[in-house]
Amino acid sequence: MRLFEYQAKEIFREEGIVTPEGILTSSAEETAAAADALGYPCVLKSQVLMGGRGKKGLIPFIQERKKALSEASRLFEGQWAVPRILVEEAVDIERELYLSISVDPERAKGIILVSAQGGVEIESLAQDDASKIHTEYFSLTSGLQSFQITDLSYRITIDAQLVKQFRSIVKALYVIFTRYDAELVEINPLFITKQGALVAGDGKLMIDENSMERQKRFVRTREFYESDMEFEAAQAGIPYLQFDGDISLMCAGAGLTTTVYDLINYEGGRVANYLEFGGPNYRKAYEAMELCLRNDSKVILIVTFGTIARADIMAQGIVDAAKALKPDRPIVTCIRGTGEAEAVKILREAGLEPLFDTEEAVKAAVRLSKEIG
Amino acid sequence: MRLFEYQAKEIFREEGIVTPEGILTSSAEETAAAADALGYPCVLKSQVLMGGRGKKGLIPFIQERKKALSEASRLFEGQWAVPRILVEEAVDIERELYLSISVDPERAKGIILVSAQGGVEIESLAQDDASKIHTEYFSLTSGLQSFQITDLSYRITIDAQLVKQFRSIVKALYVIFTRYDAELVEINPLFITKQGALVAGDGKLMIDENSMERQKRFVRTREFYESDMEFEAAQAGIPYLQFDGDISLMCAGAGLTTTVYDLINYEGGRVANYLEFGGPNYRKAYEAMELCLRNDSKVILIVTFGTIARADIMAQGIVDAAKALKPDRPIVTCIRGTGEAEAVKILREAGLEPLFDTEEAVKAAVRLSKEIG
Amino acid sequence: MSIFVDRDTRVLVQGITGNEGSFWTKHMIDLGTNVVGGVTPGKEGQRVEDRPVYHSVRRAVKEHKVDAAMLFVPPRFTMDAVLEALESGIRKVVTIADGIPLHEMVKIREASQYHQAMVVGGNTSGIITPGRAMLGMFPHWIERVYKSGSIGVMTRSGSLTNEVTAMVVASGFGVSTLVGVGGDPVPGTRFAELLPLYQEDEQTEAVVIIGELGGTMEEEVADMMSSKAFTKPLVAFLGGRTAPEGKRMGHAGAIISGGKGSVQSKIEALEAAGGMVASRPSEVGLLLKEVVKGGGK
Amino acid sequence: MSIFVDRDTRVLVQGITGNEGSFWTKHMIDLGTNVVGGVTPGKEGQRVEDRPVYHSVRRAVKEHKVDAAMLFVPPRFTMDAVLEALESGIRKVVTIADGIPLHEMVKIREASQYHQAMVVGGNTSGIITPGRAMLGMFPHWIERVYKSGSIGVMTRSGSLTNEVTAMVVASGFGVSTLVGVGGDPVPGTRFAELLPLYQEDEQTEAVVIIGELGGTMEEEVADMMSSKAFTKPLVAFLGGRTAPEGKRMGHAGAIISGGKGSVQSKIEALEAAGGMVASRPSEVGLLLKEVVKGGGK
Repeated sequence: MRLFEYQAKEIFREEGIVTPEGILTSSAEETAAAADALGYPCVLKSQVLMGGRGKKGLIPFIQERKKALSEASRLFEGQWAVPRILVEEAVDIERELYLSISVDPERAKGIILVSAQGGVEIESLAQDDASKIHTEYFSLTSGLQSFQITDLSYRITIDAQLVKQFRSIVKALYVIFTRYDAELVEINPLFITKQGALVAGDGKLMIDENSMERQKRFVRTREFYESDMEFEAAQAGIPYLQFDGDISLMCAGAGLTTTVYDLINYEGGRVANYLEFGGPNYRKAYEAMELCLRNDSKVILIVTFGTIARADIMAQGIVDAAKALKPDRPIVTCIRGTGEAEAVKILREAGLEPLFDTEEAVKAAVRLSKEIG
Repeated sequence: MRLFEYQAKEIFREEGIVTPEGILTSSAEETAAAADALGYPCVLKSQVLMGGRGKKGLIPFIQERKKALSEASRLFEGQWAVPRILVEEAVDIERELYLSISVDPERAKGIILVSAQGGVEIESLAQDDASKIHTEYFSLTSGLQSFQITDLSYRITIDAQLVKQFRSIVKALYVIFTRYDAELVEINPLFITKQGALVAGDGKLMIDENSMERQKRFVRTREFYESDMEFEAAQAGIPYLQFDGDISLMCAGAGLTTTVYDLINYEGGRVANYLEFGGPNYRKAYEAMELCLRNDSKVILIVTFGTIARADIMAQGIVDAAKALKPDRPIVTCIRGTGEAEAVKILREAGLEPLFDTEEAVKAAVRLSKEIG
Repeated sequence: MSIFVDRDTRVLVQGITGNEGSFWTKHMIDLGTNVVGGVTPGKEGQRVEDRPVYHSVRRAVKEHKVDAAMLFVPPRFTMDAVLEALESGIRKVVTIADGIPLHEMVKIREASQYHQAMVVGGNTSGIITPGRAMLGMFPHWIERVYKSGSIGVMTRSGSLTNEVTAMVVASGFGVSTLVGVGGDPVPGTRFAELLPLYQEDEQTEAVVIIGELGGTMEEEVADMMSSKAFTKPLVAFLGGRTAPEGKRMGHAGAIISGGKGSVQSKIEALEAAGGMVASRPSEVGLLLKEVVKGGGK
Repeated sequence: MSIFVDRDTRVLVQGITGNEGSFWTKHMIDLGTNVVGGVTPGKEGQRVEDRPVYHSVRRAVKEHKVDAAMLFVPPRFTMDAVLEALESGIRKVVTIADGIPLHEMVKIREASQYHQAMVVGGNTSGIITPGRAMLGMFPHWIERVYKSGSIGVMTRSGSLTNEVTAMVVASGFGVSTLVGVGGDPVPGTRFAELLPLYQEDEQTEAVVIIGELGGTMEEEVADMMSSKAFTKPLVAFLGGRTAPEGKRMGHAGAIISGGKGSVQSKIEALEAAGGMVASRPSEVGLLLKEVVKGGGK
């Protein structure tokens, strides 16, 4: 779960990391008042989860109240429908650093990345000049040791009087990383101000999905999702991604669903939604089909190959759901695995002629989606 | 630093370990009122740091108010001059267990000791029948693991429904052990009540002396010391132990001071006080001599063999202190090590004829202590 | 000889009395797996499929020699159960748990490296040597998927594995040993770490890897091939070729970020190292026929 | 060849720019110790006794081969400094710090065992091979104490060591290598772990241990003698024979509790194993004369 910048910064401050003075707003009026309070120039930072906010014009620099009002209106009401704006004082920047802590899956270690060149994406920096990135690995069993932070602080070229601040920030970030089960905690850019202070210019904190149960602090409200449908699916525990094509997927297993997604694209079809109907959800045919039907799709494609997710139960669920929901579009089924003979019988009795080959099913779905087109 | 029972139990409760209902009192009246409030029978637990309180009559069992008053008076005003009493409800005890966490120096591991037989000292149990003690070692680097607690809980014979409680208590004790830098945290006895609950009958928590700087919670007030002198010496940072003999020691180094203590006993002398005048204290001749003079001793014996604790500086300190304090008893000096030639000169000039052999100095001091006797 | 698990591998089942544990214990035994006992705290004295249950792994290994531990334990207790197995000297561990916290998975891998053990999973169906033995939960009863043969399979997926393996069998091949490394970002064992076992395994003539977007496991396989540490034919199928950047497609490990982990880069690495990449499941069998002598018998 | 440190041992001094660090670095060099450099974060570029100073151990070991680290670092930073040395591949570490937190000392010993290293201290003066080399802070300028010879000395004390060693020298002997293991309850290295070095050391004809009440280090020495892992003559002096139970006499490690750790039990163990125990410092020399061939030359 990725947090909003303002949430990450709130946690940063709790651990002693300095951030620019800021006020969170949710209307243009509030934004202008906040800008007045902080003084000009200031920055309107749109609280959205996508990257590249600067390039998209979502972080306007503001010199006066009138502009604060107009820009805030544009952000709140424009195409991005920004839910909140973090109004922040402008900072006198001398330089920008990059700093993050995450996990290296291959080494199975925590990893700190630091670059004396901040503000750009670390991945593009890595491609340009990997020597500019300093790495420090640490054990999650025995923890990050102070001497590692010390050594790291002398690998980047910063003024001697910044070293202590830098070490404190790394320590704080490590505490956040472990306490909040973070996949990633990142400060990019980490400002070095003209006054000689280190200030977190941005904040990115991603919580491990598998640890959400014990990370009670973070609640996934509607604004964490790009659409109502994704939000509702998540509430129902159904993995769901919204696209804008013609074919609704209702497939079992992440890998198989992704493969079906690929095959549809190969065949020139377009996916309306990704939906996992399997694993713990294999009895949720009704909920899954309802989500599919709410899409403006032309076909529902069901592909499964289950073990515990028994084919006969899934087939019965689909038949029952179809009876209740009376779908206005064709359903292509390709249901295999445990109990598949029984499943075939159930589907046939309900008039849903089953297919047995995934690629064939995909072709059928794409063909139907175009015919109906 | 060993805490009082009531302090240990306060920490136990914070971590979810159940203790008997109790009220802390410091007068006989308060004690009787507390007993009334808790109901009879109840127990008056003298808050002193010595062991074997039961045998010394410091934990009377109380059936009625009158007895509460008289027993409390005896404890507060009697030979033990108990500073506080913890009045506790009586518990219906089915059985008693022993449970502790400490450090095994040889293995360099944390160690949990559990015995299904509580209430007695673990050391005597170890001598009687070591098979009754169950041990579990854990790494302080990677920490105690749940499975270790689980396995341990099935090694002692307790009812199935107590296992969960037992595991929680071990976990809580481990948290206390690590959070408070404990040398030892012990529950002995750990009651199994007739109602099927686990209740900490006693509480012992010893904080590592070397961690006191970061364990701000624990302040050493007067009541942690057996005498005013020990308390004052501790405030001055001088290791000091009170005895009741004739010879005041003012020696450098723990090992050497202890050896001088032994040698005095061999020679039939008696030590008035143990005092370390060396290491960080080698410039504290005045404070050290003043402490010695406040004793009812007959001789002061000074033995040092210093490296950084320079003999000449110590000698000058002693000479200056003697001038200021005008000691009413003889001083025997045996000051060697760095700068000893200069030291000899300083002592001789002040009329303190130095000795150079520790055993000779001890003999001289013992002889003097008897002559003056 | 199969890799990792065979009929003589003595298996301890942790979490044996649960629904999943007891269900799959029966199936593992049915297939020939040598399950010697199980563990569930508080259930010592019970029996599952006539195997004794113990309170703890330590108690079990006092009574039985154990070569491998099979875990049917919920995700948040998995680290503890793995550490317990490793501490008792068990050097092969399989966990199917879906939802192991990331940091705990890192600690599992650290402990596994420390003990020089192999922990496979989580978020996987486990390991199967068709017709012989199984550590996990595969529909071994579906013969058109789980047929013995000469193709080693390594996979990050579940249902997709059935899909691809069915294609392998349909092309006339069978499977030597299938190892599901799982769909988590930090699997206990990585593809590249299993390759030496397949390299040595006489039964295995070629290896199929079922990968997907995200991470670098497929690139590591390519490295092993380039350095000639693995020299048998290799066919890969990779899901998520057309996946959009930044969206998590199913598995937590299946995400492209900052241009890394795309299927395209994996394909390039594997092909440069001499591997073959199928673009559809059905192509896997066709490619195998090209590279395996006497393809499909 | 001396044990632990000799003239060819390349020594890095951590905390070299502090008062203690620079003072004792000079003395270590004066005695012949091969100090190659030092570490103090923030002081790279400075020189102490003409040796270069680095920000970190890692940076130092990039420039120098290092065999041993000598720490003049405050107690609460000691664990970090030890871990830093071990992580950089240094396998011999001496720390003089007095006041290392108990739990951190346990972690130091855990790390030391993991790295198969030897960490001596804290709360000690260190190690000296009179006339040759020193890791620590001994008054090597006092000839009647620090004279080269054939007696190995291991000690838990400071001033008492000077006292006893003076007696050794007064009896006509000298010291091969003296190791102060320190007065803490959990020393980094225990007497028994050093005995094999003295056993192998050709210069050492007999060993003197200066122990005290508390702990079991002396009993472990007795075990080594009983098992014939150590066969040279051994004389012990133990402080605290008359110490009352339950009082901490000086060192944190010097406490009798529950009847364990009394000097009496140590004496019994050592004598049963063939060792000799002096009751006064002056007896140490007399006993050495009895057991060493051509006693005192």
